[in-house]
Amino acid sequence: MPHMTLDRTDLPSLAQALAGQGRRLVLPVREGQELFYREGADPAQLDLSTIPKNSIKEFLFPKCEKILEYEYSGNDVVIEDVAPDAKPTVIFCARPCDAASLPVVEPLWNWDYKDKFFNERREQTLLVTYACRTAPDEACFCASVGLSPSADQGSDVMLYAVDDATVAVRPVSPKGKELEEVFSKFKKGEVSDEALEAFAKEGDESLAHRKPLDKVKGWLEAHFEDPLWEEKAFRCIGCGTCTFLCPTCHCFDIQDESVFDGGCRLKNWDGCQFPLFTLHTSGHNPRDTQPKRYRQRIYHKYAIYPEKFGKILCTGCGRCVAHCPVNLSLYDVVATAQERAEKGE
Amino acid sequence: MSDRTDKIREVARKWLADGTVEAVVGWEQGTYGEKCSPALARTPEDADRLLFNERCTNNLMTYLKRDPVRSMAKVGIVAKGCDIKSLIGLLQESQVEQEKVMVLAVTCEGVKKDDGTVPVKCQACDVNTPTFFDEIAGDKVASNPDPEARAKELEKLDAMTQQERNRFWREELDKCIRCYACRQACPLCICDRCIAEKNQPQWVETSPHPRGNFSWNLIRAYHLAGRCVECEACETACPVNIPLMLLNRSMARTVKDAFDYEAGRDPEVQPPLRTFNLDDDNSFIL
Amino acid sequence: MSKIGVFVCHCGENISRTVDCARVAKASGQIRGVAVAKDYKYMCSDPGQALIKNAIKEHNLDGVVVSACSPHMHEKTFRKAVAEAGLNPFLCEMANIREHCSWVHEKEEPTTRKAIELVRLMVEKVKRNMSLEPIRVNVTKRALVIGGGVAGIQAALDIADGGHEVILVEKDPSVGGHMAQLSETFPTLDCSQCILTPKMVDVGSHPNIKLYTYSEVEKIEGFVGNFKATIRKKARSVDIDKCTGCGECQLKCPSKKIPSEFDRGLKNRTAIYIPFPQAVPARPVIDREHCIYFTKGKCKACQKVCPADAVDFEQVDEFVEEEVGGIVVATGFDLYTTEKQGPYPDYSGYGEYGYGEDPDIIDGLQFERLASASGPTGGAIQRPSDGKEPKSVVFLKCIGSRHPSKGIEFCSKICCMYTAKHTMLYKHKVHHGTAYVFYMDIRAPGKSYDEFVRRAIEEDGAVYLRGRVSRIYRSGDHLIVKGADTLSGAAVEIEADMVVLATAVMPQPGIEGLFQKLGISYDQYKFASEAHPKLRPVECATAGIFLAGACQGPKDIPESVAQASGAASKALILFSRDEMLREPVVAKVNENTCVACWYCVEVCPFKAITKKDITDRKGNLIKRVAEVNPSVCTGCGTCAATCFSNSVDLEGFTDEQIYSEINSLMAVGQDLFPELEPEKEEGGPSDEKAA
Amino acid sequence: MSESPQSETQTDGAGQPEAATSWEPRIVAFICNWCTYTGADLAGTSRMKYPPNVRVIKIPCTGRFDPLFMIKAFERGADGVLVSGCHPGDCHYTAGNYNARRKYTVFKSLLETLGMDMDRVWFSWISASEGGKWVDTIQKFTEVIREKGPFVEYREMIDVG
Repeated sequence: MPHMTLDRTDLPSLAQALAGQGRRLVLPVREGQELFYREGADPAQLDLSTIPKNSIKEFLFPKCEKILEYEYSGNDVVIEDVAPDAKPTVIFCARPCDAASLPVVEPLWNWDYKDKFFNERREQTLLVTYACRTAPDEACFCASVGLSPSADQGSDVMLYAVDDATVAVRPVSPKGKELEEVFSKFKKGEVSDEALEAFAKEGDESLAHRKPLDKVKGWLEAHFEDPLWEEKAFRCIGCGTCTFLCPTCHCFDIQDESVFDGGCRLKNWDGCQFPLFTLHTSGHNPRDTQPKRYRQRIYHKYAIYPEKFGKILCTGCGRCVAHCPVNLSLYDVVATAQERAEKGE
Repeated sequence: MSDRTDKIREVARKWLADGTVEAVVGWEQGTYGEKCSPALARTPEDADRLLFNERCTNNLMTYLKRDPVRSMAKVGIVAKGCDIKSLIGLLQESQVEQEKVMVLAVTCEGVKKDDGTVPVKCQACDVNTPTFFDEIAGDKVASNPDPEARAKELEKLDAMTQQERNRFWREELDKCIRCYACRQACPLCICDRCIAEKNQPQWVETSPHPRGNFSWNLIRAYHLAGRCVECEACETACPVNIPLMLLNRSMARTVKDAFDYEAGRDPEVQPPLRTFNLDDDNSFIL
Repeated sequence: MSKIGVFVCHCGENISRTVDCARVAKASGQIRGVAVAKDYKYMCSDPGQALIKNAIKEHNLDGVVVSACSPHMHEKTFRKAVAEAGLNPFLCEMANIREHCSWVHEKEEPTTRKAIELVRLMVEKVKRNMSLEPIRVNVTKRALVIGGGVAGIQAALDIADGGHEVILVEKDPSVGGHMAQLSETFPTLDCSQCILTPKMVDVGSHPNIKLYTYSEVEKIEGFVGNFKATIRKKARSVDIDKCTGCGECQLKCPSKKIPSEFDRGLKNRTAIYIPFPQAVPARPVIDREHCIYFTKGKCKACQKVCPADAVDFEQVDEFVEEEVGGIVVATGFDLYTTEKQGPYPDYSGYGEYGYGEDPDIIDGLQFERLASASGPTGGAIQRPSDGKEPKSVVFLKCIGSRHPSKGIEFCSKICCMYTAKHTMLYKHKVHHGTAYVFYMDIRAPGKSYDEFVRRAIEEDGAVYLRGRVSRIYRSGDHLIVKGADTLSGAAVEIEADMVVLATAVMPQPGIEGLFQKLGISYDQYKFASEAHPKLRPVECATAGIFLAGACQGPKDIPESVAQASGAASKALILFSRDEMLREPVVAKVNENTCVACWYCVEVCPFKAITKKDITDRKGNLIKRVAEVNPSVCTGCGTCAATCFSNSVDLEGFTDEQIYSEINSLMAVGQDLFPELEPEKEEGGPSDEKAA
Repeated sequence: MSESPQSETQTDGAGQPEAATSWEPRIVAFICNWCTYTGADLAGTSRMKYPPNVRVIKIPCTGRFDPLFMIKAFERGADGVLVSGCHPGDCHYTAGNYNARRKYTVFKSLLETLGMDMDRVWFSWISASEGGKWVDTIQKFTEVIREKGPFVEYREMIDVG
């Protein structure tokens, strides 16, 4: 099946056109030495040179969100629900590892409780993904978790830079297909399926040095107490950068903020790397050391979540590898687990 | 560089072999790019992993306040001149007992950040050759500090009007996600229970909304007044790139101007918020 | 849910004239946690208090807000009333709607609103108030007096006469201090020795006074009511119990050329010596620095001659511990010297005047010795260089004092008076001589003081010249004093036979070491600081430590004695009860979160915070934390505000209380006055009104 | 004072005109028990007059003042914050105000760096005998805040979240 192509230089206009339909626009732009997905940025500043530092998480699961309001009335409390602030959104030129995070976390938000805040936003969000031809960063390891640099999981539309000047468009979801009309305004030509196959091939090749991580779960389940945790995590300073930059980490904290006669309840990002995350009122902390907290993160991603939802809670985006201030690489740790499993250790 | 690495390994091996220390905290080669990574050598063999090069950016003093290092009877630590300033701060505030730490100082021409640039602290460095140590690796390196380097950073801020500054910081601080990486990386954030984690009462709102972010970043900087040694660990760790050093440097300037004090210089001198002078500036008080 | 009672006082019309008290009560009744709110004409009256007491019982209240006048006016009244009704007094607070509201604002809506807000603020605070009990501190009824000059002597005698034991510590071999060196005293010109000696004898023989001379305070531990002092008894080399004070040893001592401290170098003494004939105790001491036996290993002449076998070369410093409840610091002063190598290295003085180089340039205390009947000249005024009677003497005042460029800004206070006295003593003995005085101002405010100075000028003919002296140099037999008379504008040059410098009164050199041991503060000159310059001039900020005499600042004898009696009475007040009750508004440390950075320890003005080790059962150190001694803490809260992790809190003004007060200032949507909107339901607690 | 503070308020974008017309300066004063509180009492006993815009929170000593208090007051809608205690040398606890002064110096400079409107942060020493100074200070502060209007910069932060 042939795919419509457009000029790469038309991407900003395309972004504008998509946003023009009443959507807020999110796209990657450069800030200093790094890229960030930013809401309301000038499409002309679109920068596709590498993977942004933040993930798209914040546009579906904001770092701080009001979930209810309350007011005291005499000795009673009157609670008022707050409607999700779910604006129609287009995330333009998301990376495949970011888009793929959505199907990974969806079951979580719809498990025993259907989180209307996430779900409504998901419903309202259009994901236009920019495929990586090869792994854009040394830290990438998406291929190790069953994805690839051009994976289309979670995306509505895939964009492929088939050459320096041309971008191929491939709608993925029904929502994506509905946008045919918008895209066709920018249509410049067509390419065949084969033109896109290079992406899969070159993408895989670029990550050939990365291991599959299929045996990690089994190894973890047998090595809860293992010297590896102390050894690797000694250097962890518990900054939580890994959890906050991670597209799949989704832990949150509930805070009530009160004034004299009422207040509101907020849902804020939280992370398992902080002692406070598990601190009991009694003062006891079941995860009282950093290695325990670090281990928890690995377990949650590679054993507990897969056990419960059948998916690894990681898309191999490599942010936790690249941005860890003490260079504690998650990939190194899970690859070690894989290696040991392979060796039968 | 390699002779420094050799010396570090030699000393660490000796200390570990003869039981002088339980472990040596140093740097080793990292696995991402050219990055180096903090390392803990517990055996003489481990010492061979240690190294020094211009990518050894981490301030290892932050490990002195953490387990497992904190509970060790005696520990060796590899340190650049700038890192030793943090140690002096920790000594001043009794967070570290001097007899429990062996300092393996290393002379340094300056380090490079991930993006290849030279940090301001290196441009302004006057401790290329440390003076406070048990052993030292490397030949003497002359200091040639750029006296303007620190001030230059503040020029932009100084040139702004109050409203511009307000807007500038509103935008910068709106980025804050309250991960507290700044605090965690800081060797001088010594509290076990940070004020931001105190919830009875909750002075600092933990939510990453504008007022919570404002109060957190304000209090973080305030609590470092006269204590921050400008190691830049906070700014380096910040995942959302808030220019935290602008706050810290502006604070350091105030402390220098008002109290003629510079942090990290002398373990015997009182930090400025622990003392006062009868003739401290009174001009702004009605 | 709290059950707070709010009691709104009309204060006759003082409050109700501008504040709608009924509405304040009604609005207060709607605050969450308020069980009852009433207004009444005079809340402090007996029926008013009864109303509060009844409400406490009827509604089983756990907190009370009296919305009335300033707490400085009636907090005690209402806390007492509340306590009588069985509630802890610290659960009662006052909202000040009179001084801070009704009296300062017009009768208008915002005034009543403010009153409502002030009540609400206090209600929120009281909800978080805790029952507090006064802190009881046992008192050891013994005093330590440091310094045996006239101030220390007076304080010791007063306390001892009050029936309590006194430990008097004097660093020199005898009590007496500087007053013992003086010849006559102003403004009466009575002999100093004559009035002081009986007191010295009393001190030596008082059954309640334990005298340690030639001793120093080594260490002070503890706190008000419970100090432990370690005293170093310096080795005297003479057993004072065996010694009879016969003086044979002094006569035989071969080392005779040691400048006498008592005579300020104008006379020599021996190595074994009694500092002056009237010394108490009249027992010698060996100056080991100059003793031939101690320096060369041979001699022992004194031991051989001693009929009582009292000389003991083997004696060593001895340490004794004394438990005391209060301490009087009376360490006195010394004179700023203008020698090149004076005892005050921070102040480099008056090389231009040649003190210490030219023997005929002396200081005030040396002049006292010259004029003293028991002095080196037997009271004859003779100049030190050749013993000639000086025909003209120039007195210079403000040497060091009031001279900022020399590092001293204060006035030494006593020099104007003693210089006038010196001119008189001189003229009474050298009738045809001339006394010149260079002065900046004449400060003689005191009973009969100005008259005294006038007498010196008018009757005894002292020549007073207003101005400073620029140089003094020797010219043959004379000293040439060059200065200026600023009143006539003329340069003055005087040929003098002797010059007397009224040098500044300074604290004892190195006395800050003792002050640090005591944990008391001192100023830039190292004078001890009083707790309050006006209202607590006798007490130190550190509870249980009192000041007497010139250690606090320049003072003359009557002032020193008066203050000594003041300090003694403070000590006696302290000793009047078996235990002290202190306000429970004190700091407390959260040991779980304290990280032992010691900021609190350092900022505490009262040294109330110490370092505590927490150990496990086997005694292994787990962590170190700050610990507040509630007996010493005065509740300023500086520690609490300084602690980074807020691990220190202050009872009565806790973080939670202050937070709640601030929090009460804002309501959802800024709507602070829901009770003023008629459409809202009036649910919740009752809003009763008293008749 | 400007002729029409309220219209100025509106142009500042304080939100609904309705809020603007009913707006009154809200000043929070943290004052020490011994000097300034007593000074304010004296203003009362002397029947001096000043605007009812100040809410006093009593602390034992300025040494107890933690900058967190000020921030919380702004978070709770204060348009201006005053901290006042005993003059240097007069502290009931001898040194609380000296320690406080260092904190002010540092904190004030930080607020300036962060672009805070420093006309809204006042420090003063007011002794127990200075009832007049208390009145003057509150009058002037209220006037300044009235001219400036509501603390929009901070309220924007409060309103979010």
